[in-house]
Amino acid sequence: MWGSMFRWLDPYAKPETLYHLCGRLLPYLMVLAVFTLLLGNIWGLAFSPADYQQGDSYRIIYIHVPSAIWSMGAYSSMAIAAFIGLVWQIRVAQWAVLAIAPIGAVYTAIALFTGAAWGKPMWGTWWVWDARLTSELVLLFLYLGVIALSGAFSEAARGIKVASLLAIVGVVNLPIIHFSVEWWNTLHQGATITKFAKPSIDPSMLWPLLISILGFALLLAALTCLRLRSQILIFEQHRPWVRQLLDSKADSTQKEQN
Amino acid sequence: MAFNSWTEFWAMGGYALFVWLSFGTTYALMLGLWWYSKRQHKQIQQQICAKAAREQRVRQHQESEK
Amino acid sequence: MSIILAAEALSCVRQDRVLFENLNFQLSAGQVLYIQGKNGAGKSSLLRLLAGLTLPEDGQILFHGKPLFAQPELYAEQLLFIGHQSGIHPQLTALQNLAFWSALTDQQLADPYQLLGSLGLAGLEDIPCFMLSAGQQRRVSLARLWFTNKPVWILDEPFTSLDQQLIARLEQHFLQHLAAGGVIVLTSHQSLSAAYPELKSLELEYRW
Amino acid sequence: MVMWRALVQRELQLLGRQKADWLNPLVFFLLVLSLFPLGIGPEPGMLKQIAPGLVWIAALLSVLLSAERLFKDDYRFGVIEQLVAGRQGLFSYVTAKICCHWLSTGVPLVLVSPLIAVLLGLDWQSWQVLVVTLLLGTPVLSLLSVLGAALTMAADKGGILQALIILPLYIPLLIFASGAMEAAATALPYTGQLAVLLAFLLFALALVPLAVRQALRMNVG
Repeated sequence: MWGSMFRWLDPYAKPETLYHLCGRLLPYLMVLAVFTLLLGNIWGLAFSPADYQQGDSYRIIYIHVPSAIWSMGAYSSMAIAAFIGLVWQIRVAQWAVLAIAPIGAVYTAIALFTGAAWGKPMWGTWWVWDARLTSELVLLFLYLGVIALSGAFSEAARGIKVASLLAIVGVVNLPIIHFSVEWWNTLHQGATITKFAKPSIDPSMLWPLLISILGFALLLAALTCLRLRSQILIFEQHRPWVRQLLDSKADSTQKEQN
Repeated sequence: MAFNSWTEFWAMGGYALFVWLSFGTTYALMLGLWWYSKRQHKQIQQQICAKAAREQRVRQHQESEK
Repeated sequence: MSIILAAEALSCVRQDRVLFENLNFQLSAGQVLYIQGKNGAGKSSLLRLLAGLTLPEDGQILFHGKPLFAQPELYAEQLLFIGHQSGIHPQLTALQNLAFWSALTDQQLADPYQLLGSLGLAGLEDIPCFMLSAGQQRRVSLARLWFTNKPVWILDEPFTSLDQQLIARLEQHFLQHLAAGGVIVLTSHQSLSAAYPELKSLELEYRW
Repeated sequence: MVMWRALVQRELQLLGRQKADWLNPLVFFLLVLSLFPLGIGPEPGMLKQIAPGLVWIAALLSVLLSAERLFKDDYRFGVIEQLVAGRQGLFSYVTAKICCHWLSTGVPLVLVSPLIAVLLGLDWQSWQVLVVTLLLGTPVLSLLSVLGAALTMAADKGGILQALIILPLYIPLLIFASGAMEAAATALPYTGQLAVLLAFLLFALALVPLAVRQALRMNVG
């Protein structure tokens, strides 16, 4: 049943088709991502009202929350790709793991950095050992582990499989880590930090936030397309279609120069 | 517009350092990742072309030996 | 005669290099597949594919007419693979290595001293293998060929660092195995000297 | 079962021959523990307070270090290749490896724990809790370390990479093990933490051997 349900996806598992699909999607995704990001961020920076408690510092939320959400979103999609890649031996899914990992790592770094820059004026310190912050830090380590492991093998195809397995192990562990850190945190300092009481956020603040979240998602998709194309080229370079593609590309640039 | 003037906007109610530091770093990191991925893509293409040329040379050499 | 092992349009890629493409062969009971080729031509990679250690880039391997990936356990039970590395731990003695191997494959070894002695290892049975010479280590690793009932043998360079006398003995043993309906896939730099009833040769070319 | 016994026997023979593999981590553990008082001062009150975290970080590092060479020889000499090709022996091999790794690194830590108690000035009650957390926690340490060793088996650069990928996974263990000891030191109930540790152990016991088997296959394939 599972086989037939996803049969329509089969052509996209063919590297050549996927390469061209990503190439076609890339410009649209990129333009959309830049547009939504700028819209959300400029709206949030300049047009939303200031928070009555936090003043204008709260505007960091328009990058902090989206990057934090999608740092985890990227990890889940990476782990799903890893699972598909390993269980059904679909190679493009394995390559997607390597395409997503650096993007996720950068998103996590952004979330951590903006969190610190927000924490300094609000809590008076760059870093607190808060449960969420600690979990996010561990997430960054997991990303770095996946990236490091995938690069540690002389045979790239092997490294990518092992890194996929680590990504799956990580996703099993993330909830446990989060739960442990939360327990540890309440033991040590109590849940003193309150951010936003969620329902009370005003629509004039909420809309730009939602748009920014969408913008980060689109950027994630665009960057994944770009990086997946590189991965496909690396692992398919012995195939005739790659050679033909690059030959025709070289020809066209030559013609332009003439 | 939530601000009365540009100077007020840049000042961010006294939180300029933190807000602009965050936004600046974020955009720098994103642009960096984009640039890095683009460059990587180009490098891979060049490497594959170089490899194809290498194979071509080997083949030519083998032809001339025959 | 039934075909035991077959390859259909097999291709293999290592490190972005196509080692071989569209490789076909069929191996029936009593036949030897003798794979030749330069270093780096993909002999070992082909053997690892046939041993089920790696997956082919394209094509498939058939065991008794069914693809390998559909019946890995069944195939593994019928297979004896000796790879490029000897598979013996140098810190353990010859006896301990043999005991490990017989436990792993559920094959009883009646008299290990007699077997090791017949391979010219008398008196060396209970010293750690790192103290043995390369040829002696090779013999320990090949000893398992004398107490196995697996029909499919895949051997990577079995004659390396063996003397003429032992090679002759090994080839004699190969003949017995083939007569009993087994198949052998092997690579070797040396040429085979015994009179094999059915010898299939496969030459892999070094490709760019 | 016969096969498993033979595999365990083989591991024990190897451990007997390569004593440095399990003696060095033990010495390392004691050495790290004795460095801390030298670094931060010998006040008994302070040592007692940081003892839980200290013991567990030292245990982490020593178990991690001992796991690094776990599969290297078997990989280099083609034993793992044999096991992967033979299929049915691989899982028994993995469980035998894990058991023997725990026997050679976890159990010695428990055995030297009275010495730790003396060095760090722990009382009777704290020592008891330390032993229980070590008994529950070191198997998890072994499981995760073996997983790290299996993942990086064929990697060009082993040791530090293994630490990088596995240390984040140790965090829950570190938190609850040292949490239990802290609670005991302040006369609070600590059975909850021990129950969580037991849960970690059972969970890891169920999943890690499968992941290790998969990792070994990938490293050979």
